[in-house]
Amino acid sequence: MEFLNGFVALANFVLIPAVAYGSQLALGALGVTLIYGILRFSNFAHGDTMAFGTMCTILVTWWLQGMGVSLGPLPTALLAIPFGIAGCAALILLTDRVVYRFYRVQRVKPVIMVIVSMGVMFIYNGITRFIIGTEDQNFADGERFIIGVRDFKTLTGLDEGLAIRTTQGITVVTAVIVVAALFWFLNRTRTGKSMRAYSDNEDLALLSGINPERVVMVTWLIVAALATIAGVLYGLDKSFKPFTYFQLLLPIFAAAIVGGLGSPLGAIAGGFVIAFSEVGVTYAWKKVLGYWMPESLAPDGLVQLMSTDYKFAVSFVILLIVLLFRPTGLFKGKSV
Amino acid sequence: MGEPYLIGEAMTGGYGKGADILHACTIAVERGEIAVIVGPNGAGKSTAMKAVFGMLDLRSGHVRLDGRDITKLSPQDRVAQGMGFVPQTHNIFGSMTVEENLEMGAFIRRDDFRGTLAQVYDLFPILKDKRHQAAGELSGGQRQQVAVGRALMTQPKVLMLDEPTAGVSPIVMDELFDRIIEVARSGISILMVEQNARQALEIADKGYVLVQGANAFTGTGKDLLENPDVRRSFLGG
Amino acid sequence: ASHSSEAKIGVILGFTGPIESLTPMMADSAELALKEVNDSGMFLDGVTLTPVRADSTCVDAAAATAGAERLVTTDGVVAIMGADCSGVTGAVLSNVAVPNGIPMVSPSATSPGLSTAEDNGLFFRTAPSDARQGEVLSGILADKGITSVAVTYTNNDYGKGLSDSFISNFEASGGTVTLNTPHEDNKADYSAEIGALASAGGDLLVVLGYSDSGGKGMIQAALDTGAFDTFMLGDGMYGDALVAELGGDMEGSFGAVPWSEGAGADAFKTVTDAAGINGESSFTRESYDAAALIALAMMAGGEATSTAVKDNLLAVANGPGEEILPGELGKALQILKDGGEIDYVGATNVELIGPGEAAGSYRYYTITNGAFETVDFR
Amino acid sequence: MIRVENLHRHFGGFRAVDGASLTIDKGSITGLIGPNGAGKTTLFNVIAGVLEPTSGHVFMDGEDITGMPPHVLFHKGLLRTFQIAHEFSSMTCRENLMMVPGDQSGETLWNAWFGRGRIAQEEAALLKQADEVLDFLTISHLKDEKAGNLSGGQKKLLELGRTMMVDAKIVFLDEVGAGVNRTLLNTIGDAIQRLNVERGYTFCMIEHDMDFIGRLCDPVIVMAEGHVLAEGSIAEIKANEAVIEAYLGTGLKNKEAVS
Amino acid sequence: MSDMLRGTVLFGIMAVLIVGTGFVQSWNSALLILNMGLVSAVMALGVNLQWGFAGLFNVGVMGFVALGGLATVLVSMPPVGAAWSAGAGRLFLALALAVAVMAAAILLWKRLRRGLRGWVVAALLVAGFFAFRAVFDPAVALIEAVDPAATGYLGGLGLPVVLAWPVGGLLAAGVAWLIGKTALGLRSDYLAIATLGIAEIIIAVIKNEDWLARGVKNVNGLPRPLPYEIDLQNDPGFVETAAGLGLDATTASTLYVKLGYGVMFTLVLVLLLVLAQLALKSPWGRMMRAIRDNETSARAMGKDVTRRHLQIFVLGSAICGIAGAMMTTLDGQLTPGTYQPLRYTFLIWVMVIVGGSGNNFGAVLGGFLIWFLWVQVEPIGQWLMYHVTYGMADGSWLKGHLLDSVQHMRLLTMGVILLLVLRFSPRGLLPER
Ligand SMILES: Nc1ncnc2c1ncn2[C@@H]1O[C@H](COP(=O)(O)OP(=O)(O)OP(=O)(O)O)[C@@H](O)[C@H]1O
Ligand SMILES: Nc1ncnc2c1ncn2[C@@H]1O[C@H](COP(=O)(O)OP(=O)(O)OP(=O)(O)O)[C@@H](O)[C@H]1O
Ligand SMILES: [Mg+2]
Ligand SMILES: [Mg+2]
Repeated sequence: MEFLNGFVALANFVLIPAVAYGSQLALGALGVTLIYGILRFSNFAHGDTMAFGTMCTILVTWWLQGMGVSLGPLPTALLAIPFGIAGCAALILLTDRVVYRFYRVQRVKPVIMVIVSMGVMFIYNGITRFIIGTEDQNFADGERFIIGVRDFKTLTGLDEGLAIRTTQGITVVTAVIVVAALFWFLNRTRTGKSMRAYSDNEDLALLSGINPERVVMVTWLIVAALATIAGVLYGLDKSFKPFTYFQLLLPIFAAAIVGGLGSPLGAIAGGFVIAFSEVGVTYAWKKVLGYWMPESLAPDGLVQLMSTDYKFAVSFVILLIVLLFRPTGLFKGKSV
Repeated sequence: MGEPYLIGEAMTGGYGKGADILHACTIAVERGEIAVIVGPNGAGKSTAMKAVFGMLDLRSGHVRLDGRDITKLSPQDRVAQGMGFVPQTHNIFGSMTVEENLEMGAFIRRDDFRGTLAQVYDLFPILKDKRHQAAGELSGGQRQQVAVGRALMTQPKVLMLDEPTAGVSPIVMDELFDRIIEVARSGISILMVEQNARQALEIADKGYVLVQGANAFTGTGKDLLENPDVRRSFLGG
Repeated sequence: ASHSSEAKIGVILGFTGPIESLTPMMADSAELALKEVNDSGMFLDGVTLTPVRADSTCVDAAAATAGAERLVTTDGVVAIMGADCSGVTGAVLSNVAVPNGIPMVSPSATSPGLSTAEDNGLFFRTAPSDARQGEVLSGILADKGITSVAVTYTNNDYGKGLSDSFISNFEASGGTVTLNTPHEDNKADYSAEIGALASAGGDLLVVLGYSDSGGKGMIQAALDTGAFDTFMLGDGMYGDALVAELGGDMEGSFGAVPWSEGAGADAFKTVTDAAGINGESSFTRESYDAAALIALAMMAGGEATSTAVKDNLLAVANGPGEEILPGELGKALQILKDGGEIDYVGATNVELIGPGEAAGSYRYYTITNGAFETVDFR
Repeated sequence: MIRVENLHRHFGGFRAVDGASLTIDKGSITGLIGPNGAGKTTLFNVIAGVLEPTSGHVFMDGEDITGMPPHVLFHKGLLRTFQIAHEFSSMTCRENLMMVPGDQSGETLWNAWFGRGRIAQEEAALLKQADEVLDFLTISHLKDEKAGNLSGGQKKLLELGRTMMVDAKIVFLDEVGAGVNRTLLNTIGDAIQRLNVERGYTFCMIEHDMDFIGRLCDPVIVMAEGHVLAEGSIAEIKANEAVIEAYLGTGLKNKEAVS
Repeated sequence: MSDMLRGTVLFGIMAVLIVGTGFVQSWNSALLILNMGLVSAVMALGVNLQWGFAGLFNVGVMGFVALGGLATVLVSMPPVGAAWSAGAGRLFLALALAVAVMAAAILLWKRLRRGLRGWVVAALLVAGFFAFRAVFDPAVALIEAVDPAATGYLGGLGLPVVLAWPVGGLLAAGVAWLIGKTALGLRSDYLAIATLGIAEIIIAVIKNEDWLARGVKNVNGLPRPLPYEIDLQNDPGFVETAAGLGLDATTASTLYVKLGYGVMFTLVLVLLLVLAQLALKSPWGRMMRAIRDNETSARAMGKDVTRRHLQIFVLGSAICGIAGAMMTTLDGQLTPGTYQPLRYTFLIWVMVIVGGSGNNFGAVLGGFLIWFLWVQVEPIGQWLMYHVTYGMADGSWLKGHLLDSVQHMRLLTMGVILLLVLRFSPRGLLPER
């Protein structure tokens, strides 16, 4: 019983949040990693792309809610996601046509593309704020928990509770499905392979009859879908605020890179590395050890390796250590 | 005899805004024949090939395939028209496996290409052993084999090869030339650049010597081989 | 110089950047006060006050300085309502305001360091003093008999200062803080902080942050995991949105917010509602008061100049005199015009002490049935 | 000069170099041939310090140089060229050559700031030398062209040119001939011979052009599947059945059919 | 020659922009932009050294800039006597202990055989960490307890603030050396994220170690190398001179101080620019470009790539440190919360790339131009929005909404201009040849 209590506490405060957060990061990192893998640049606008896609979804969600549509226990926003994706895709494709294509034809260095994407980031930044404003938006409805703390306690009779949110569940499931699908798509399908070929050697892809514009378009479409899904799931779980999405960029990049740029599996692994190191390393073991150790040995202090002030620092230290041993990430990513 | 199957006629052009590299250069190949281009380094051989394939903006001149003017067509459209090309450098997908490289060669084909794949593996047995290895990890000669294999997968009507034998061992080179002859016999036109010029000219129906972007000598393979000037200046005596 | 028919007031807030979600309402509130002054038609023989906005970015001191410099030297503002975050406020103060003799009234910079900054008598703030609030919060806990709490604060000078002050008061009165941990605003995830706080335990969690940012994130995470179900909220956490979103889960939580006893805050709500402005967000009340004070000081000085603001601000803010609430600026102007004295109370019960800091009273509220319910004033 | 002892280099489970042992005599021009994928380039890379060996040792003049980094080996007089040209693509041909010599005094920051006079002198000498090399390689008209814009063969020439910028003890050439015009290749062959005789360079070259190998190299070492298959004079090698089967082949089967 | 011409023209345009600001807005604004432009140019020079010369993707600029800022506090603030006597001894003991543990760990790592060493070193580090905390934590508590609202830290050395510039450079260089030793083996984006992370770590330390520089409580009122405007305004001599020039005392004093900074910054920039330019146009610069183009080949040509990378990483970071110290001096305060990657890392990168990487003058131009825009996009954006909404009916919902969000035109305009500039010169305004 004591052991179970300890474990439930650990699960509730470390394992479940970290897995959910890891999946959220992974979904974002998938978009980043895909752009890097196919179009060969680090897209700084990704955070704001996520924000834009989410915003479109939110607007449609409000409309649906206004119409009285609901998904029962699931959030209505799930219904609106396709519209969000469509809106996001429209914006991205327009951007590609007006902005990126020019540089692609010029064959500029990746770093120029990075700076260009920062320009795009500023613009998306403005557009989103023009339309929906800067405030925090909460658009989650439906059942918030798959199982809540109190229910869990009554159900199991344990002292410690455990909560799993609906959105956490959806996020984890989605992340797994999306990664598998993307992996399958890139490695098994004709289009996927042609995308990899394009990223590897553009000229030769041309000589094989691959239409680069099509490859680019498909890539952006997938990115739009990924960004919107990632953004919406994150927003459902926490809340939607444009500035936070912009700030998400950093851990997302960290996840994509530590996993190995260009690798979908890496994005997942990277997301978990970052999430677990943020949530896990600074965890204060007092409560758990209190259950696991005999009364006499139960700790007085917090048994915390490092205070949470340093949680970002710690996660970056872990990232560094990983990179020192695997210089191109866990899954042998690309490097330009 | 009418017009050649593929002809780049009086092509003039260069890279970007730079000076012209090609000066009214003409290259042609008949259906089912082998044409070989030789010349010193930097003569513009590769440039001429790229020009024929539409990877270069021509300032003047035309490219015609089977009587149709394709000067304005983009490279991937030319692929669709049945042209295949192996560039001199960067001719493989380094991060993809050997097999995926070959599949990419068959990208525009909608039919079942397993037969062709088997033929390619037959021709280059080493590739079959390494088919799940990333092409970038191969040795220089193996890469070259992948590159040629990829082009063969297209089953083109014209096959353009830029120095296909650079870096391959003698035994493979012989195999390759043999295969090229076979391919040509099946009605496919072959246009290739070679520095192993003597071997290449021996199997060539027609030979071009390019110097500084212009045609210097043209003739049958035999003619060129027997021409002492050509031998001395371009074929290493 | 009151012959010119227009006087410009700079409104320098972080319209982009980390607190961009708060600033629009703050600016609206400040401008509402100016509008009220203008509409009263009683201000200095028809001088109009025109707000000019500039972006402090909250985090980029150099850009904020440049913006302020432009307001002062190009637009010719005579006083500044702002800035918001302490870092940029300090930079604007020492690099623009002091050299040019322009008074600044900040609605939200609470850094104790600013008290000692070389300000030449030009710096005022309507933001409450951390020291006082710490006392109030700890007093509430003492009354409730709570002796063990966990604390989290937003990792900036406001949060840090407030938590320092709260903890020293609380511990002095015999309480224990199980863990005091900062959180960064606008971050993706707060599970780590909540994990540590939950382990440390405590009767409730004291949240000294912002209601639409990290503070809310912390509460949300704490509720979701069942780590805490009661919270004590600092003034930055007061806002309708918080209750609206977290609703029933917040039942029984409580906090303190600077508030004027009596009609002040209600008057502010009436005024903002009438103008269609969201006045329930953080620091809107302070912003309104800051702008109102600038106008009233000018009136008291008889001219729309920097000197007038600098010399008269304390006099209009503090007694003796007729008490002035939001919406009564016209009345105040009239009194001043007639040579009378006023004591501006405003939305936050402004009382400027020492070097121009607020020491108002606080409203101790609990959240009952999804609404803020006043318990008493302290 | 160079002695390789039971050298292994594995990639995962694959044994690219599998127990190769060989010696390169001082003053020789040693040819290294073998089928594609025999491990020749890998062997070069291990000797030149680009790759770490899995096991085994490399000695140079009796000194164990296994695993030494390339730049150290360079200063010991060991030079190499790359099979796939590794030019400095955004630098001009001239700069490509001028950067080669080690110990340039201008390569320290201090001198770059305060020793401009000395640098100017050295640079003038380097410039002259570089121009001579470019002339010899028949690409002097491209002195100021970016190396990235050269033709395939020209890049190989530049690659070779770099070895001519310094006094080396031993030079490893990885298929310098591939893609180079045969007439020019003959001239290069002459130069290699001259360097060998006049300046005492030792050469070890990988090449698939048997005429070229035959003209220059003695001895010739044949590698296959990661180890040494045969070694001897060119005549011996050409007569070796195993070599013919694995490497040389017997000529074109279809040739008659064409002509 | 046309490169020269292009450069002259572009710098001319830049000068016109700044002087124009003087005429249209105010000379104070113009000088302020110029001063921050100078600081930005120095930062851009540092990044260009690393990226343009050597191809090192350092995205940790913010960290080095912050270290420069930290140096300003450590050098120029007066020491806090009470804090020193309270816990300084113990604190330094703790730091010495930390260094000793690290040294021992490194030594062990080098001495021990492969199999075991990981565990031994890890054990040593963990034990060392706890020992360190045992000594360190009480010392910190003691120091931070000394008047936390006003001090609560050790203070600085009370030396002239200008000394902080070279010291900031040295501090940044020292940290860069440590980082370089470990992380420079990484390539491209992997190095980028590593440096980004390290910068975040540096900021986390400055934010949370209050004993060092008060953490998020900020240090205000840093000493200045120049007189205070107020003092000038109260100096009859100065007022008289100003009047002689036809200026009122306030304007004269503010301009005087800004010009003073301008002169000092210009000296630093010119010195660094000359050094950078000499270095670029020398065999050293050629070697660096070669390394940037192709490391494998540069190694085979006898260049010690690792050492060169370390050298240039340290140098570039030192320059960022100097710039950081200059900037903090100009601000007159250290506010750790303001260090954000967007502003202190990526904006600097934008400067380098837009200016033209690999070209020192390009980097400097980029520094000026991007800073100018960063400040001026706000009025430009407002102006644009004013014109966009001009035709709309007064009081219409859209117009109101747009005018409400006018502040967001700032970044949007920045984005648009950035894209326009890059559109017309995709390789930067002054490309590397
Ligand atoms: N990085 C690598 N990873 C895996 N296998 C590799 C790698 N590099 C080389 N190999 C394999 O090692 C073998 C030897 O390659 P190497 O380049 O040494 O051949 P080579 O003798 O130089 O051939 P060539 O004449 O074609 O240049 C090849 O089969 C190649 O596929
Ligand atoms: N991308 C490019 N940009 C500018 N000039 C180029 C480019 N590629 C090649 N050149 C120049 O064009 C000329 C012809 O090059 P090309 O590659 O056609 O030669 P080639 O005949 O194929 O030589 P090789 O036998 O060495 O391959 C050379 O002088 C070369 O410098
Ligand atoms: Mg060629
Ligand atoms: Mg090889």
